Amino acid sequence: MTDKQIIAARIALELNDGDLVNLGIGIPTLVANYVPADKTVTFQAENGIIGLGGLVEDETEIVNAGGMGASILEGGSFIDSATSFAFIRGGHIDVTVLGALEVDQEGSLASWIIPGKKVPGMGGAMDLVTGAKKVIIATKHTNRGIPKILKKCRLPLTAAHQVNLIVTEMAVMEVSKAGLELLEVHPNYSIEDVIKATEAELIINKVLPMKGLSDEN
Amino acid sequence: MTDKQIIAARIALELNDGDLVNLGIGIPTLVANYVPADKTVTFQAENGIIGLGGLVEDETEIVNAGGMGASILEGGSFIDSATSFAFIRGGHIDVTVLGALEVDQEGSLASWIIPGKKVPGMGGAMDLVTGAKKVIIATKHTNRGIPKILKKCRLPLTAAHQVNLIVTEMAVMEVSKAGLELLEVHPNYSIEDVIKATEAELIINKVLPMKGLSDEN
Amino acid sequence: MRSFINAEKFIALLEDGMSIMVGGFLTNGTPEGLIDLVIESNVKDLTIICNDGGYPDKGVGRLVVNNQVKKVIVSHIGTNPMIGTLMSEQKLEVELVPQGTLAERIRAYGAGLGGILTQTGLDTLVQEGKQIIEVNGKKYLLEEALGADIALIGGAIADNYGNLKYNKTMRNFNPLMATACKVVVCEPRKIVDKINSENVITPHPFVDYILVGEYND
Amino acid sequence: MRSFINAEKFIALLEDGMSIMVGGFLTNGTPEGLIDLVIESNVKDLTIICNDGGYPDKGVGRLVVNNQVKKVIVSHIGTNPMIGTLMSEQKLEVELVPQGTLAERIRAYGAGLGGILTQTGLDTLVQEGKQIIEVNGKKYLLEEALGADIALIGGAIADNYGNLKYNKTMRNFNPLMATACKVVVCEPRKIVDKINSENVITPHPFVDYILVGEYND
Repeated sequence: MTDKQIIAARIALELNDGDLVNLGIGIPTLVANYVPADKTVTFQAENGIIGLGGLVEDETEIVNAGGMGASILEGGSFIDSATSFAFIRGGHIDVTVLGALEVDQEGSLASWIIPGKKVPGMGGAMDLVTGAKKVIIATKHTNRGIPKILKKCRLPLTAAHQVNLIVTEMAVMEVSKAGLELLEVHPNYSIEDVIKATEAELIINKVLPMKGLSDEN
Repeated sequence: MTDKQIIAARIALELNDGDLVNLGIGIPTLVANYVPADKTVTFQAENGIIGLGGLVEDETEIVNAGGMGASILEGGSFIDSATSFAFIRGGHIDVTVLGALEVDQEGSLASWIIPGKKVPGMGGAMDLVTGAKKVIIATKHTNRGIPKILKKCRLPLTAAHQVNLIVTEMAVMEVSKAGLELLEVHPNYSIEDVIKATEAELIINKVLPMKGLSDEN
Repeated sequence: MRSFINAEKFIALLEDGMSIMVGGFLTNGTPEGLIDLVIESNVKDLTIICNDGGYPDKGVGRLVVNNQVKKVIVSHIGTNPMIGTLMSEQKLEVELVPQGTLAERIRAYGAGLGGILTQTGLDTLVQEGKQIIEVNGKKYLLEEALGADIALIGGAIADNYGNLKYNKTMRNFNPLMATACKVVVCEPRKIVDKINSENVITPHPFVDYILVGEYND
Repeated sequence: MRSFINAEKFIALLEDGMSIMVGGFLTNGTPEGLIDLVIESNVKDLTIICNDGGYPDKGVGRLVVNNQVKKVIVSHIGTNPMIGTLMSEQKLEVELVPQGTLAERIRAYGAGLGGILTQTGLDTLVQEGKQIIEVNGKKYLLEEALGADIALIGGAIADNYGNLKYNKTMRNFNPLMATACKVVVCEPRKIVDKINSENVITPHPFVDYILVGEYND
């Protein structure tokens, strides 16, 4: 499994039968490939789909939130942007999975701007992080060795104190009131490796081997 | 013509081709009978109809805002209450016609409560008076001799300073910044009769005979 | 995700002291079968949120007559004299809300908003106890979002996925309430195989339970 | 009330310095024929309100490239590098708005609200210069209603009455913008005889003009 597949497969285990889920662009999109067959998960695309299906080349009438040709599943519906964000902001999305530039031990996320360098804009990310019931960050553990999991985000925030779980190719970490707890570590790495690659202080109690690695795809 | 017919026929002259109009219960409802054939006016019912048609006995699936069986015209649509009041509050209704308990020379209206006596509630009246582009009050000039057109409303208000025109069986009066101007008087009455039946101070410049009386129905 | 339930399971959802939103406008679109079951359950001290007070023998009015209601939040009570009587005897609390404000407050809750700014109700009794907020020199009332424990949805055509559309004017408050409650139960008028994805009004993730059995017509 | 117009009449509606809302999400549902005509008109100093900045050769991005735009109000500019460049050269003003907030601000204007209270953007750059309002102990940003001079609506199926529904994901911001502008112009994908009253998304009174001619497919 590639690093991206490891992250996506692990996050898929967090989805429950019946959940309504919004996946961000990039690694988060891959999570859809790992939903177990015995669970029915409905995907939402913030441009206005309940029941997003897979990508469809050359499709121009149905697109996903990345503007790519997509499909809608049986039982799905098309909605306007206000209704779409009513789902997102009204707490009707059970899980959102998003990428990060930085994420910190307080559960704050930075993902939409590098001042003076790159300003793509926040799109729907601020709404998703603020409104979804559970926010999971899917990210490489470091940016070429530079920690992305920090004590406190240095880039402008997407939202403060909203992240619940961080999943990287190295580890699974949960944000609680006490701080950031290291829950699982990938067998390729030691706990020490993770600590070294992480700027945030990690609470270490019982650490398990990372789940979901057997479900190759 | 009865008093009610006089009022309704006169108000119908205020409607323009293409207008979206909401009529309240009572005398206002009669206005629909007097729309000239050369004008297309669309009626809205706040329970969720654009393109309200006439009453239909024993109809239970389509009702008007008074709960009575009604119909929808070709090209009409059914909408939810939020969209219905987006029309009303967002300035998309050209004219609303409503009844009054009291109305005053400042354009304030009282129509929803007589404290200690009768509290039907405001329904959609506060929204209509506040949101419609033009607010016309259809009312008998007095309540059995007791003036309803006052210097200042004594009952709790439906809205302050929103009424544009008052039409009674005796007269047509316009609310302007200067005050309440007497525009037209029904031929059965003198200007003196109107002044006597009105508590409000009337501005009297050029007073015309009431229009619309020839269009019997 | 929706599941189909029977009368017994619905009654098991009910508790004393609950807040219940009930769809319908002067009972058009009110789920009378669910009202029957609330009466059968005989739960007490309910807070009922509905467009209006219904009639003594129809809609939410029946719950008032059956002495199950502590408080009503409605825009109009004129069709149910019992409510006025109980209110003046101080046996029933009545919160009267302008209809458009009621619709927006419910929608706001479902959309995750804390409240909305409206001019409806300014300088009237409705203003009492509320924050007045100035935006660009104009004054607005801050009206708070309104949610409830359970929504009873009527007037709907459901499909096998739990999507809803609504029959004619029965739409009214139903789709708004379906977004604003912890538990959403629909008594459909009929169940079809599939609603076209472009015509769904309430997408299935908003709906928890669909009542099946003798109550559908 | 809607009327059918041609390219020439549309161009006559345009003026330098106008604010223009343009529907579509990454150009899916954007009326490219109307954009062509805005380019043809060569009006300048426009304020463009759209979900995103489109692409250099598609959607509102073309207006930026053609140097007609003074300011954009969008949630995302990542797909149009030209916007970032002009922004850093201070030749283009860019207001980045969270997507859900953008949708609600536009809807609020159309519904006559002064603004809405949201937690999206709290403790981020989005908060700067905005009122923070406390409701029941929780903090919210006050986001003001957003309207414009003219709305360009795409992705629609129109009927002969001027009612609109939308094709698949092309709905997105289109129905919201159709409520929030002084003048609303639609470039439909096709025109049908009549849309079923229960399936209309934008009732005809919201629509002023429908473009006919070579631009429909």
